[in-house]
Amino acid sequence: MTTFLLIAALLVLVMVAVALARLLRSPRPVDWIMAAQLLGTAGIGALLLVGTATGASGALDLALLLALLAAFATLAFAASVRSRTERGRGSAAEAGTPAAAADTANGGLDP
Amino acid sequence: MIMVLDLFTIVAVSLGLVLFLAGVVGLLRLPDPLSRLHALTKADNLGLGLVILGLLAQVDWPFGALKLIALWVLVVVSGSVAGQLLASTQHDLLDTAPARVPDQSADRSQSQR
Amino acid sequence: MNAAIDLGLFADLVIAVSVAGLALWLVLTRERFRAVVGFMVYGLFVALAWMRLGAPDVALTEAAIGGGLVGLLLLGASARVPPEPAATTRRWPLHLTAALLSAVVAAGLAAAVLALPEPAPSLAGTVADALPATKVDNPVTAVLMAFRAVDTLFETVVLVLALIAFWSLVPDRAWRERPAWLPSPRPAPALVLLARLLPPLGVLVAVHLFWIGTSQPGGKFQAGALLAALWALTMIAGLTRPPAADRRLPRLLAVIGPAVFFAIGLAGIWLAGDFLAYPTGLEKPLILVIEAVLMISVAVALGLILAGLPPAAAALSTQDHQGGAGAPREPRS
Amino acid sequence: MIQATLYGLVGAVLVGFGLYGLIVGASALRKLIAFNVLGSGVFLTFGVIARRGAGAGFSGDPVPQALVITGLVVAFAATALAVGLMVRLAEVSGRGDVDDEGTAAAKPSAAPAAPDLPSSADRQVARPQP
Repeated sequence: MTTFLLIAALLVLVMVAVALARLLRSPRPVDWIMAAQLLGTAGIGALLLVGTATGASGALDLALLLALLAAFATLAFAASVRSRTERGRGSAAEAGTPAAAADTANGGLDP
Repeated sequence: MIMVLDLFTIVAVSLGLVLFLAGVVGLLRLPDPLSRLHALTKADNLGLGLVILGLLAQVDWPFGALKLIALWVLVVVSGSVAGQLLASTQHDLLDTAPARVPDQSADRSQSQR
Repeated sequence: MNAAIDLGLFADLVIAVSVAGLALWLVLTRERFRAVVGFMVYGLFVALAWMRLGAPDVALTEAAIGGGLVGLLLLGASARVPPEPAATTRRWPLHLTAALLSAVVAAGLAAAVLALPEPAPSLAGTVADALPATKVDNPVTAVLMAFRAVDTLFETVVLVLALIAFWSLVPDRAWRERPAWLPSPRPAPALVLLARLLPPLGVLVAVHLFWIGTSQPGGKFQAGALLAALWALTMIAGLTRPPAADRRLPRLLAVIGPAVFFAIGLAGIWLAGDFLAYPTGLEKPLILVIEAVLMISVAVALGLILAGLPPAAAALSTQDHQGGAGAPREPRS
Repeated sequence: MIQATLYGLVGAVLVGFGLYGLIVGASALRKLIAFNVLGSGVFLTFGVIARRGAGAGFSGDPVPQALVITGLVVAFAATALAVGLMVRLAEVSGRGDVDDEGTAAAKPSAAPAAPDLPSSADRQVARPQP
């Protein structure tokens, strides 16, 4: 059983690593934060699998914290992108997409 | 009994892994952010849900299992709202001026589409 | 069993390569905003590494501080400093020298790691022997609260000092204004829903982390950092407003932890014969009391730092549009 | 033990990357990120020492672990102070870095007129205001 759970954890980790490499190279900011979201979920999965396999204490608590922080990162990111575009400071280089720059030209998202 | 529980764990965790894999393949292959987000949320809710379901058979029953279930509820609730938030943020970013109706109810209807 | 160890090592290898790759990418990537978001991901990954190193207490702290708080601080700051020059002239001599220097330092450190003494020096045995006297089961909490309590006391003092130094950057004319570093967009429904949803769950997790801290991984720093993050979250969504630096209550809460800790430490001189010694029989209740007030102080101090500084350039850059850096932005009521 | 060595090497590599970024970073914010990477490398190396000291039923030597927890909080305090200084520098002088030559040329044109501010006066000597 231990072996199976460890293999599963390993697979999850490899998948996360591959997806992270792809997402973080994307030009779109929303992809970057998807990487954080994915790491939250899959990190929890890997943690629980390894924690159950090896009986490491604290795995579940760290998983709880990761779940909260992934959602937290998403919220902070979304708020940041929104307030950037609202303030019209989100230049293409900063906010990432040309569309964001175009959006700032008409004064923000929620008039 | 132990055998049955182990078998249950293996089946559920494997299914969860398949869903994770599908989510990751979706993340890698799908063309635009919104469909990638769609793939990601499947891995979020079902993939992790199945892994946790499988692990339920391996932890000590009253408290360990309750904690696992609480964790899954937390992930599902926060993950779905976070997905919604990301989608609406991305939608607003891509959206250009003509399609915009200037109030918040419009924002909501956009993100529910 | 042997296979299990090998598989664990494989997992370590994946984590190690990912952490190193992420670090390199953080340093090299061109876009600043991307590096800031990437830093959050990096912090979460380093937390996994700590977990594998058998240090769940550190993993929790790293996830909360490295992944959450530092990321948020940088996110707030990155909107407030001027954009980077698009393409600086690459100064190759400097880059080459820096790369060489860094390589030499890294190689030296690697050599030191490889040459660590074989029966590793350890205080684990000493801690295990003295642990029963503290009536605390988590060895890390015992070290923090009993064996090296002076460290912990002055660390919390350092945190308060950092807050004071941070606030001393506020110009006099902006002293009574509210901090405005956190991104505060107009509230979108999903944003507000998430910000209403997370705090109750988060507070539950924080209390849980605090409560089990005496017997299992967890404790005041982890719980306090999580609470601070949750507070910042409600400020971002506009559900609460960051307090101005001249408010009494936040200030009081920020110092109450170190003050109570210090008072109990002083009382130890009379009651138990030494500074920061706990009277027999009262060890665990006292440690719990100290942890509780420290958690509050850590949460408030970290939260106040996250809230940032008032828009100091209010008077300076009213005519200056680019200075969105400091333009006064009242959070919505 | 192989595991500990592996993470020790990662710690060394992180210190190297962090140091490089600290020197060549394009702005103060980037240098701060690099500094945090450097710090996490140092902490990780320390964690390896804790791991090697595992014994007496603990998965690691608790003393270095406790020190790392203390260190993480203090590192956050230092980062916060640095961020505060960085933002104030940007507010009074419109600059994103303390570097004299690198960012001066590409400085945003809308920087506030700073020479009359005493706090930034000493930094103005080496650099003509555009």
